[in-house]
Amino acid sequence: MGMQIDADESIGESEYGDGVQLLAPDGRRRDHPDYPLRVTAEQCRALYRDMVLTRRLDAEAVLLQRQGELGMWIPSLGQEAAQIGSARAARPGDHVFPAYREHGVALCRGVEPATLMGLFRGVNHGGWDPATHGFHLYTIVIGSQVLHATGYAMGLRKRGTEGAVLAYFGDGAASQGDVNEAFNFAAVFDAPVVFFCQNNQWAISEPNERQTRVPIYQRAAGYGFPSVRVDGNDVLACLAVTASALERARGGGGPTLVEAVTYRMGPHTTADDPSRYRRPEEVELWARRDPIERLRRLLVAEAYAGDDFFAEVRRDADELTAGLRVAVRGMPDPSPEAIFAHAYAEPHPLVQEHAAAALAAIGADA
Amino acid sequence: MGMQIDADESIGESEYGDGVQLLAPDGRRRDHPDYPLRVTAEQCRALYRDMVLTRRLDAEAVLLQRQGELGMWIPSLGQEAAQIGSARAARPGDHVFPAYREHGVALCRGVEPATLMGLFRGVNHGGWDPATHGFHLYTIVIGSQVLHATGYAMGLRKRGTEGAVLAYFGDGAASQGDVNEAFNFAAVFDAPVVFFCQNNQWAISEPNERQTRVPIYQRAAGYGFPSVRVDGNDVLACLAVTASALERARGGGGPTLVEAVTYRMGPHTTADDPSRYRRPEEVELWARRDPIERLRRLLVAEAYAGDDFFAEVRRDADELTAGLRVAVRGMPDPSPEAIFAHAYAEPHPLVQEHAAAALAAIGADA
Amino acid sequence: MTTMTLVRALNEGLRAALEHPDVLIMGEDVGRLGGVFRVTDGLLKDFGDERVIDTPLAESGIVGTAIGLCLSGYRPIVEIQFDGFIFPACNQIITQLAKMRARSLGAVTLPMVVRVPFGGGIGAVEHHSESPEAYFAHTPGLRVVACSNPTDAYWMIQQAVRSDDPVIFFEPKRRYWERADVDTAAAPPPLHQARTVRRGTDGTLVGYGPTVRVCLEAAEIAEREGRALEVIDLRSLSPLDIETVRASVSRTGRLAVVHEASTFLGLGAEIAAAITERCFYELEAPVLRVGGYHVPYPPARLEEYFLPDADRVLDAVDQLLTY
Amino acid sequence: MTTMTLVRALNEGLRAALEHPDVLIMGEDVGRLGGVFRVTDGLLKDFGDERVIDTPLAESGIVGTAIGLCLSGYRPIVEIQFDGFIFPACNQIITQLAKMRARSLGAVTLPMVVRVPFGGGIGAVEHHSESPEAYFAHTPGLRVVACSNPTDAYWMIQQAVRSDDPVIFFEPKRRYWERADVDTAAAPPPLHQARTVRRGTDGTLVGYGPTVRVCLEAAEIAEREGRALEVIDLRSLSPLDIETVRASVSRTGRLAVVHEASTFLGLGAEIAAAITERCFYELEAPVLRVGGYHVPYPPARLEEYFLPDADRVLDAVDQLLTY
Ligand SMILES: Cc1ncc(C[n+]2csc(CCOP(=O)(O)OP(=O)(O)O)c2C)c(N)n1
Ligand SMILES: Cc1ncc(C[n+]2csc(CCOP(=O)(O)OP(=O)(O)O)c2C)c(N)n1
Ligand SMILES: [Mg+2]
Ligand SMILES: [Mg+2]
Repeated sequence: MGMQIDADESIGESEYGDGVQLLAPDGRRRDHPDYPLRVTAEQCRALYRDMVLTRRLDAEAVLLQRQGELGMWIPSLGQEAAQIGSARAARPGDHVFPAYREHGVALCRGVEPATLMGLFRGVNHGGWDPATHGFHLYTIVIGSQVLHATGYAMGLRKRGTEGAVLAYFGDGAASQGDVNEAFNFAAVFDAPVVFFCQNNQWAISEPNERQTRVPIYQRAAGYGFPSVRVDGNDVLACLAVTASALERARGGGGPTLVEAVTYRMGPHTTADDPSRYRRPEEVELWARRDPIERLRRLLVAEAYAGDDFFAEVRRDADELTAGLRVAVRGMPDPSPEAIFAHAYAEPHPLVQEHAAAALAAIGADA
Repeated sequence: MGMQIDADESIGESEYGDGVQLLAPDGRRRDHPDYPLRVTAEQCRALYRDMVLTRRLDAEAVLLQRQGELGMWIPSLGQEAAQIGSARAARPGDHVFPAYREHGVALCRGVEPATLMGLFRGVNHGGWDPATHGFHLYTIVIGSQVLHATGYAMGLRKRGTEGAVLAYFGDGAASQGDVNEAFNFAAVFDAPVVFFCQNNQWAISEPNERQTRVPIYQRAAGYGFPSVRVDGNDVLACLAVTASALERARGGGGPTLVEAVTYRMGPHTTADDPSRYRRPEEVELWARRDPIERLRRLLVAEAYAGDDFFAEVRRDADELTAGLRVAVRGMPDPSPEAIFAHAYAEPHPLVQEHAAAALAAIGADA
Repeated sequence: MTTMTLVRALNEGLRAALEHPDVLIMGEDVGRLGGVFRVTDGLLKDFGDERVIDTPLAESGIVGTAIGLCLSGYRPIVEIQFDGFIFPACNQIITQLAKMRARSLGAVTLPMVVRVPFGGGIGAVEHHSESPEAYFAHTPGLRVVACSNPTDAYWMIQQAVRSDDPVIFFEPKRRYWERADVDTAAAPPPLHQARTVRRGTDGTLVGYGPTVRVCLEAAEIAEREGRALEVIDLRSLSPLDIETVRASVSRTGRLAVVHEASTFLGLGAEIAAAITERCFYELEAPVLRVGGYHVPYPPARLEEYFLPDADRVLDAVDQLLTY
Repeated sequence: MTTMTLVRALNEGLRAALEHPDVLIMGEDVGRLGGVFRVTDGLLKDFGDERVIDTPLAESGIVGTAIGLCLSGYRPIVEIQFDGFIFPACNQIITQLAKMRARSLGAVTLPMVVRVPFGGGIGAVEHHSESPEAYFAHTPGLRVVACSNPTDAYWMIQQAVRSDDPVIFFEPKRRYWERADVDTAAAPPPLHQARTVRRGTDGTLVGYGPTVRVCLEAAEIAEREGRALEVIDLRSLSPLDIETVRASVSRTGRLAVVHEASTFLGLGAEIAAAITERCFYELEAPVLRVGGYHVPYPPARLEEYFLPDADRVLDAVDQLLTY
């Protein structure tokens, strides 16, 4: 057991088959016939900034968790390119369905970092309005959201609404019946949905080979739609591939499966101890494939950005995390009424009875 | 909507892609490089006999249902080649998991026809011992048995037992999460199981294109194991392809998916009215592709069998159906104790209490 | 006033619901076939295949995509072909459909109806005679109702579709072919209100779906024996209209609850507990439960011994009167 | 006598069960990681990967293949990682695992154990604090048990593995780290027998799993107020050892049932109904239920208000005593 580790730093044909790469690990641009991406310096800087902010947000959350401000955190460390590249391919009118690790995507969809942390602090189960952000709530039951995404896409198509859906899930999730049913519904109903699988090599302690015998992207052909594997630590490739798939969906071309090969650099959650199941060398190897560093090299090599820019991003990140810290610490506990407030849209006598009894008892205690 | 109908009688490349065919509709043998089947005259006669018995059993059951002797029947008409060919490929030590239409398979596994009818008569939910016959009970919840088959195969491998598993399901079932999870488990654990999909074109009223966008056999590649499409009205092809897949499984080669393209000539069940959803021309076309007639042509053309043989088979079938009629009519209603007898292996006080109350009340009434 | 079967009443109710452009019908064989019970007969023809959708054979997929359709603004009515086939959809119903509104602090509304033909008595094979209502009634976030007659069927399905909460809608399949005059003009009672279908003073029988008729039959026989039984059709299983039951029991002092599901943790248990809390001093006897035994539903030839019938109800009444 | 946590006791119990060569352990992260709660820690190392199996992430697949493994002669112990993730397996559990023996007229035996850490109180995110026991207790064909302490955990898991019926085995996750002396030599009581864990005369408290301790805390406080409460640990939810409860209530005349699941159709409803039937004249007050409210489990910062605690139990006791 244990995944095969390539001594080579690059994510190349050898390990990832046909993984699309537009940015080599050394920061040089590469061409791909199917994905002729033209990006400006400004776009590259924006992507860099998003990735750095995501990483800093994540690191800050880990700290907040250690300090007891969050009950738990699910680190996105290492997956910034997959998340930012794909998320920036989506338009505001598109609708995005995350799993629970997509903090970079949340940032891109305009969810306030502190709001995002509400559910990890335990003050709610998800505090943003999905409609406002075109960003659904985090879904913890593995795979369930992939069907919701497909249904949403069916709805878009039914109304003739411009727009597509982007659905995130993991390598482990690909084993769930729901995800495979979603593939099939999407194919049969030609739903404008892009299935974005972040294959971060691990489902808690289980490596890829416990989930699947062949690369996950190959699943799509059996349902009758195209798929592509992409270097998930290459933000440009993730952007280009996702943009193309979303475009195809919007144009009536139906679903696409994208498998972004990346790596979960941290523990599964702050409660996890990966030393029990994976070797440090594997993590070190992937550390050398860092997605942010790769883009930084491009920015420097192409002179897309200078020290000023990097300093500014650092300042922005400092600001974000400082604000976040204050906001999270200041986040009040919800009042007990919240237990009962949102279970039903319309009055429910038993809930009213329970609420009255509970609130009276709490009031009596206080 | 509605399936594409080929004007041609043959099931050829045009409609079935790479469907393996070893017996042309006109009864002539065809070669296939991957399936060099050698069959004796005797074997061909035996297959013919099985198919005729299956058809007659089925027809008799339809009659018995009309007469009120059975509550319902699920006709196998038209699927005899797919069932007999595949079932005769299995050895006694193999284990077979049917759905609910596999009456020909049941026959091959030695289940008494009358016993098979118990569940349709409503005297039990399945009256044979799966272990004795290497033939599991019929499973009505679509797709569920495919996971059982996979687990059974995992067990065989674990013990190092010689043998393989043959799992039946339909084109509709291929849409269920359970079936796709089974594909994946089988691949990951290299389970010696052959997934045999009888694609009879319909899932009650829904045609193939409501279930899948591409041929079902293509599903397997995405899970990492081979698959093959076979002319499901060609008993020799079904035999050869299934035998080869079972052999592969027994030899440690893991799972195979076989898609047998056939046709449900009758209604979904005796309660169904197919005129609401499919055209008679479609049924007529498939009537001309009759699997039994095809084998009869071979037997005659090759002089594998003469009138005596056909008369004997008729007699055997008459005998079988006559015996069946008597046996089914004579099948007593179970006693009310049976309601309680088998729910638990070990004593359960509430069930005992319920049984005592119920049986006392029934006794008081009687 | 039109005489129609329960199937036809549902069909007319669905037809009325479909006048709202966001309402969809989804399920296996609901389109071309019109459903195995013909509840959706003709709807594909009249509303088109963007509104009435034959789906792949996958219950989790149906409910899961229907949730997505809710999120994109639709009001799907999902058909589960038979009671026994709702279980593949349990995860989507229990962890998603029931909880998403609370999860979103009320931002998300899932106005879905899940139609389920339920109960035994039609001589069917395994899995076609189940009574899974308690699973869903026990699940916070869902509403659960069961109709028992054509008039309620006609109105309740429309009310369920109008609800902004998810509703699991149970249809008494062995009553599908019963006829009644349906007044499509008269205003219906609220969806979650029970109905007293027969007045009586000596005891109360509570049923829902298929067992309302069983209770009525028992009450008729009892009348001949000089006992006046009150019969209540619960109609709503979650929330329960416990007040209607309480008011009755406070007059009659005796209560039996009749359903086909196992009595162990069935609706009868809840009603017994809730009524005993409310009518402790008014009860002349403990609340009794008449229902399914704690074994899997038996084969068709035994179902007459399994299903609660008037005899068993009257036995319970006798017992109630011994106290 | 060894002092161990509940997790360790389960681990030791599983280890003992694995001595039988047909016993397998299956689930997500049960192997290399030893389970997210470390219940299966070290078992992969000691019994090998043919016996302790890390499966793909698919609960229906896990239970479904485990059924097949039963059919081929094994006795699998399946781990569901958290209570909220059992629902994808509902179809396999309810329509297959629970019914296959009856379907086969007893020819097929499915000796499977499904382990489920359950309940709240650990400050977790959504779906990690559920109490789904009533769904399974309502399902004929299953046995359902819940352990509350290390000694029971050690023995009950072994008894469950030895049962030829499928057993859903609930583990009180917020008690996982509680320690006790476990006597691995003393013979345990039968699996389906309740245990009176504290004697009293003024009323009876019934709990199971995590709420046994809550009941004990309440009883201790009550004692200081001069009230002697009896506390019963149900241990088995299906079948229920109703006789032990009845015997207690016939002495105390008062009963409250405490669990975390919604009281609506929860175990408390069944016990209230069953006890009222049996102790109608002995009850001084109606059976009261203290449990979860009929809303989805709240976020962690609110769970203290949701979970039944000693205060709420004592409020119920006060109420019982006003009758
Ligand atoms: C249905 C279900 N089963 C189990 C879990 C517990 N669980 C949470 S995350 C996880 C692994 C998921 O792996 P993957 O899909 O690869 O996503 P990743 O965490 O790597 O981002 C598991 C088993 C769950 N949340 N839902
Ligand atoms: C889970 C489940 N959902 C729905 C049904 C109702 N049903 C019975 S057979 C059937 C169609 C099955 O089609 P297919 O798998 O192609 O098999 P076929 O009947 O054609 O042999 C359906 C929907 C069922 N038995 N189980
Ligand atoms: Mg992963
Ligand atoms: Mg079919």
